[in-house]
Amino acid sequence: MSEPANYRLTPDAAGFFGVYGGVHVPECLVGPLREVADAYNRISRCADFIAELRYIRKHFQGRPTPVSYCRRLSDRLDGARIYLKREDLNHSGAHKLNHCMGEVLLAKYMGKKRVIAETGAGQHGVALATAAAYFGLECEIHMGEVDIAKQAPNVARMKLLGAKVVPVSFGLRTLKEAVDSAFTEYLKDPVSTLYCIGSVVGPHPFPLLVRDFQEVVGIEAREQFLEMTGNLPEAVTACVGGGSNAMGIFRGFINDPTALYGVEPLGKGPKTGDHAASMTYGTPGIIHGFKCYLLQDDKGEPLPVYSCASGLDYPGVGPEHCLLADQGRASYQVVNDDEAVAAFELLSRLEGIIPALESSHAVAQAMHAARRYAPEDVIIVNLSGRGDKDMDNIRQYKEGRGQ
Amino acid sequence: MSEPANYRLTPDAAGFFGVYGGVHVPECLVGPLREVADAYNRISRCADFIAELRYIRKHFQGRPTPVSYCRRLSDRLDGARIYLKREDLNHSGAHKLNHCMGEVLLAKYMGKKRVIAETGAGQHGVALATAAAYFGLECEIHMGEVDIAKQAPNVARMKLLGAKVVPVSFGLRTLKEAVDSAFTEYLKDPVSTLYCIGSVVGPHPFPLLVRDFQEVVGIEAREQFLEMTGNLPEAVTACVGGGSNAMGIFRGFINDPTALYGVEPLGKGPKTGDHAASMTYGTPGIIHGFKCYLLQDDKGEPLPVYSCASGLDYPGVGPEHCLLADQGRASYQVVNDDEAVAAFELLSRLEGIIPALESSHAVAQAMHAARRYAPEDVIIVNLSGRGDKDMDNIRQYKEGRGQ
Amino acid sequence: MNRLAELFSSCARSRRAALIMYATAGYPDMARSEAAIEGAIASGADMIELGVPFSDPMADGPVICAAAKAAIEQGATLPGILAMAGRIRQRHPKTGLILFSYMNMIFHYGVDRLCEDFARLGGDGILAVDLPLEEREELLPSCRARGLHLIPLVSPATSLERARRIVRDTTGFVYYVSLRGTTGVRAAVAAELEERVRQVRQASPAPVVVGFGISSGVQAHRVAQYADGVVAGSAYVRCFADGRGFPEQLASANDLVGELAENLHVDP
Amino acid sequence: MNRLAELFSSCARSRRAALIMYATAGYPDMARSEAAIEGAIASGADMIELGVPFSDPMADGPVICAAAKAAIEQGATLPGILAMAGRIRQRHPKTGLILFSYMNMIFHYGVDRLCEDFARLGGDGILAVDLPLEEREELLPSCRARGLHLIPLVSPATSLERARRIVRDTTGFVYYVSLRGTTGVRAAVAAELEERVRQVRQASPAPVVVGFGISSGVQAHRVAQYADGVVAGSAYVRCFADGRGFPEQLASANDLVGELAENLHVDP
Ligand SMILES: Cc1ncc(COP(=O)(O)O)c(C=O)c1O
Ligand SMILES: Cc1ncc(COP(=O)(O)O)c(C=O)c1O
Repeated sequence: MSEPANYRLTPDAAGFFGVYGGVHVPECLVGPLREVADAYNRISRCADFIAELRYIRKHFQGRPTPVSYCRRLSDRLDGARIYLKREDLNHSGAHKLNHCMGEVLLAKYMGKKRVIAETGAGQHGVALATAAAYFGLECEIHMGEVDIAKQAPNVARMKLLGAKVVPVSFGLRTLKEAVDSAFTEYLKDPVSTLYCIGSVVGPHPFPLLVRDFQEVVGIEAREQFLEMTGNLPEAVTACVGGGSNAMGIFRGFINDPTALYGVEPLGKGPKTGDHAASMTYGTPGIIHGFKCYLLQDDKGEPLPVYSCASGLDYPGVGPEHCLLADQGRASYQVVNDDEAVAAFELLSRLEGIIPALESSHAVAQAMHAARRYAPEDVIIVNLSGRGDKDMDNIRQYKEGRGQ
Repeated sequence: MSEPANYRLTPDAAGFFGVYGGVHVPECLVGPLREVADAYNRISRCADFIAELRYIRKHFQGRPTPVSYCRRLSDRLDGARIYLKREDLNHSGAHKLNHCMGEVLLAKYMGKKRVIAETGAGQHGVALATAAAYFGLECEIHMGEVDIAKQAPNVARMKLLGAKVVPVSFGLRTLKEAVDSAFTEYLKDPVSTLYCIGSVVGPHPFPLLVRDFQEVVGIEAREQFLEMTGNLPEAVTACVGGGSNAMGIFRGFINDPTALYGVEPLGKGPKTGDHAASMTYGTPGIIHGFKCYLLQDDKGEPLPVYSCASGLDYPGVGPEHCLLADQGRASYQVVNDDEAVAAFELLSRLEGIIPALESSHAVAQAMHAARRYAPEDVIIVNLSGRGDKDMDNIRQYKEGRGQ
Repeated sequence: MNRLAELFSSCARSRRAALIMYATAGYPDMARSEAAIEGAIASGADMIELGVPFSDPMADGPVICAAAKAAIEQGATLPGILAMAGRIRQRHPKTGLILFSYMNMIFHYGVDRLCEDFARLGGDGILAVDLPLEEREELLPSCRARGLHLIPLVSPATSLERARRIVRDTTGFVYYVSLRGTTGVRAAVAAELEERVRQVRQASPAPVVVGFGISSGVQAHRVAQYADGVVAGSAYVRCFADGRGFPEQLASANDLVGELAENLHVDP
Repeated sequence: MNRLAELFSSCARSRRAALIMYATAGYPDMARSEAAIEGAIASGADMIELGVPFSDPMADGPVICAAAKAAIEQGATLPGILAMAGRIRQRHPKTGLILFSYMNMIFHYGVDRLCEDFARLGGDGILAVDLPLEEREELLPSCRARGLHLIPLVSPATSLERARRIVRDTTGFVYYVSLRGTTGVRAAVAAELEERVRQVRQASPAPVVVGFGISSGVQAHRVAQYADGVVAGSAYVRCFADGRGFPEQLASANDLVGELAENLHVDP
């Protein structure tokens, strides 16, 4: 472990969190990204932007989302008590809208007419379409044809919200090609379009910008928990796909004596292709324009990934997480499908809160970690989203197990 | 129009709102209902109960839900501006949880072990199961076999939340028989069970109790709107199935110079069986233990009802609405399927808010009524729930129209 | 003495309980329903409760729900049922005739008009299942004005104190019944029943009849020991609910009435 | 004089642009890929860009994405590609050999190790598509230490001011290309292209080559008027993407190279 870092200063001006992050992109993307970074630096500090974002969070998104004490769950555990930061109650049902509203507001201030993004399972697409509808900007979502077929409800939702869904028909016709397709379209007209990424990933300034827009989660949680109890929690835990919800809550507690846990999906197990635990099984690599821990084979090819929670199956991870791990400030653990599904069911039954399968990973880790704490200690889980979208997954999962 | 009523004094001790309401039940139900009424009068005034309900609303349900200004929608309209009271952001996605949490908290204070109810489309069942899970009470939901087959996602949700779903296999195997089945089960053990109704309907004290638990919606909306604008709205509008969300918001403004609009579903049109507009086309009658405007045939048989919004298809209506209509304090209007679906789509596209089809009726009425107001006037719509649950309905609806 | 008082005192003189049959009027259809009631009277019924079918019968179990639904589909209406009551009265001057209905049907027909019509046609009383003590004023004045009895209900869940208030001014008779969820055949008659009925009977100025899922002579006989009358409903209606022809159904319905009638004597 | 300088000045002496062919190395498979490159050299290619297949090629269009995917499936690896480069060098001492790769492949192999191996095997330079100016220090020192050129990219979106900074210290050559979304065949060569290339050329100490979806002799000829070299990629790779047998594919690929080579003379 190195010297205590100055978290205020990450990333550096070139977008590096330690050795991670950066701008590993083709030359033609450098200019547009620089424009975004400059605009963000300028606009995000201006009073009008801040005031409008605060207004939106309060009056449109319904923030602050509450912090809930899980009495019945905690009574079952022999150790720390569990609290939840309720991003499931954020408008559109997950934390994703926090950064989408920020991104599209930025687009508006930059004078853009259109936002564009790719989506895999459709969560990011729906959140971005929601934000674009609010502001009246055009929205174009690129999505692999295979994913479109699998995620019909989210496709319908995006269209209902006025987004144009562009089917991507080459290659594997999934997320990977959707990224290419969206970038291509973006580059055709970066002057009137803003590319809006879905997590704390991609080239600089996206990991910074998304983190800053998600930081509200941690700031609120800290203040609310202090108001409720007069204390700080002993630990905070969040699932990590790209890492946006985790960074959001981590930042609120980064300078506190609070342990930070990131939870990665172990899927079916530690075998290659069965999980998406980039921090745990990955090695440094470069993907989609930034350096991070990457699940890659011995040739440097990104590996196939899997999790029952489609929002977690990404072979890379946000660069800031890589730095926090190297510095020992946060620790990253794994939870497999079975454990996540069990936590999904337990939280539903004991607390009347149906969590997203993504978030269920964090719940499972908290239940496990609780044993290492005293009964007066508290773990706050970032409940990043609601689980209505996962009812079918769970059914299929159980059928697959013959349950 | 008669003399101004004293709304504080409704209902009277016997549960009458004017001539509506009352306790038209078989003798064996009188005792249990009396117990509930007495307990409610006593417990709802005690400080612990009030404090616990307030805590739950804030920390579990995420209240207050925001009031949102619909800028883009209002810009389209030639008249009043539209604001929404965002019950779609209430935990579990609709206003229903407001009274379910109150009812189950009451059950807890009464020392009950179990709550029981019927459900049609499943919305009330899910909300009650959520509340029961939170408190750790047993929950039994009776549901017709036909409805169970149609509403698989809600059935799965109830079970996930730990509720026992009892299939009702006699008669038409729909809501009607589920009511019978649930009452029968309730009467087997009224000492350890509380029957929890789903709207401001049924025998006294249910219309009172549900209204009181929903009143928070109106109280919040009034206070929030005053804080936002310094004024009162010119009108408030809400859809009316049984009438709980409408009574909830109406009560907040009942003594103000604010117009109150209740919106009933006209379905496919004014032909018998094609709608569920009880206030508009009904005549006084008695159903499910209370007197109200009732859609009935020339023999006094309740008529079949229909709406694209399954939460609105009830042949009766809460007794307090009947009184408000007779007194001219509220006025009741109709919106048909097409108008509701158009409002559903418009609000989604212009504001990034997907409303429940039920709530879409209120949105449609507000858009229409706006023309009769000046541009500085405001109509607040009670957006009673979110529309994720309706994506399939809409698809089928459009397929049915060949769109 | 009015017809019901006559009927109960005549039974008392013969040291037996009165037999009251509940029939869903208009089931299986109007004509057969009337034929069935004829059969029941011929087989020994002292009084008929004409159940007015209602599509939201919150007080009834599956058997009567289904019968009501079928009767409505076959065209049963309150005016039709009243006319039938008139014909029965003409043929049977002594048989008790009670209209058993949900309030909405009465309310919709018109409370005054119903009492006037039913009294004119020879009815004896009205039993409104969903009209508890507190709401009684909706119907009682009209009944009184036309000389009809308003039959009150007492349930096993009713406290004794409340039961006393319910039965205080009763004319005709008191119906002790667990209606809700228990119109339907029960295997055994509850043990505490006897004690509760005795208490109610003590408080009541009028006879007390008991209906509690009675389906056999043995059950009827037990109840007859402490009640002034025995009501059977679901067991009777059920006779018409299977796939057999009407003659077979009618025969077994009459057999049931006969079996009950034979077992109503009070043991010495 | 190094090989690339030699190559460009020899072309300049013949008053023609250099012909640079981009080939996805290992496509359709390693053996046929090597055969194809032989054919390209025989047909007139002055320089080969050996594209290292990568499964997340964010800078490439559908044709090269698909070729990369196929090559990986057929077992293409960076060590294998380096070995192939070595064999080509032994057969063709004068042909320019550039490794065209995404940074992750280089990074994963080891930056130093790659430069050492590629230089030892006779490579001339490395082109890392996703290594913009700002990140250049990750690769430049190792290249310099092994005598390899690090080929910088300039895109149509690059401002002139930035282009000047990019090309300032260039050795080898500058690659003017719209990579992202535009490796792929274009119908026409953009009109403003010429002007922009002239400006970059003026600022650059090294030759400037242009790749912009070139697929015909006519296009190549136009570009040859103002650039030091012409790159063709997608049009070439596409020759191997259809269902024909390899001999037919190779023949049309060689034809393409020949057609391009014949059209690179600078008009007087
Ligand atoms: C509810 C929810 N939680 C978590 C994630 C993972 O994203 P991240 O790690 O960026 O928070 C997703 C992604 O779709 C999500 O939908
Ligand atoms: C979202 C929503 N709004 C409105 C209603 C209608 O009920 P009420 O009229 O009692 O508010 C329902 C009923 O299920 C509902 O789900």
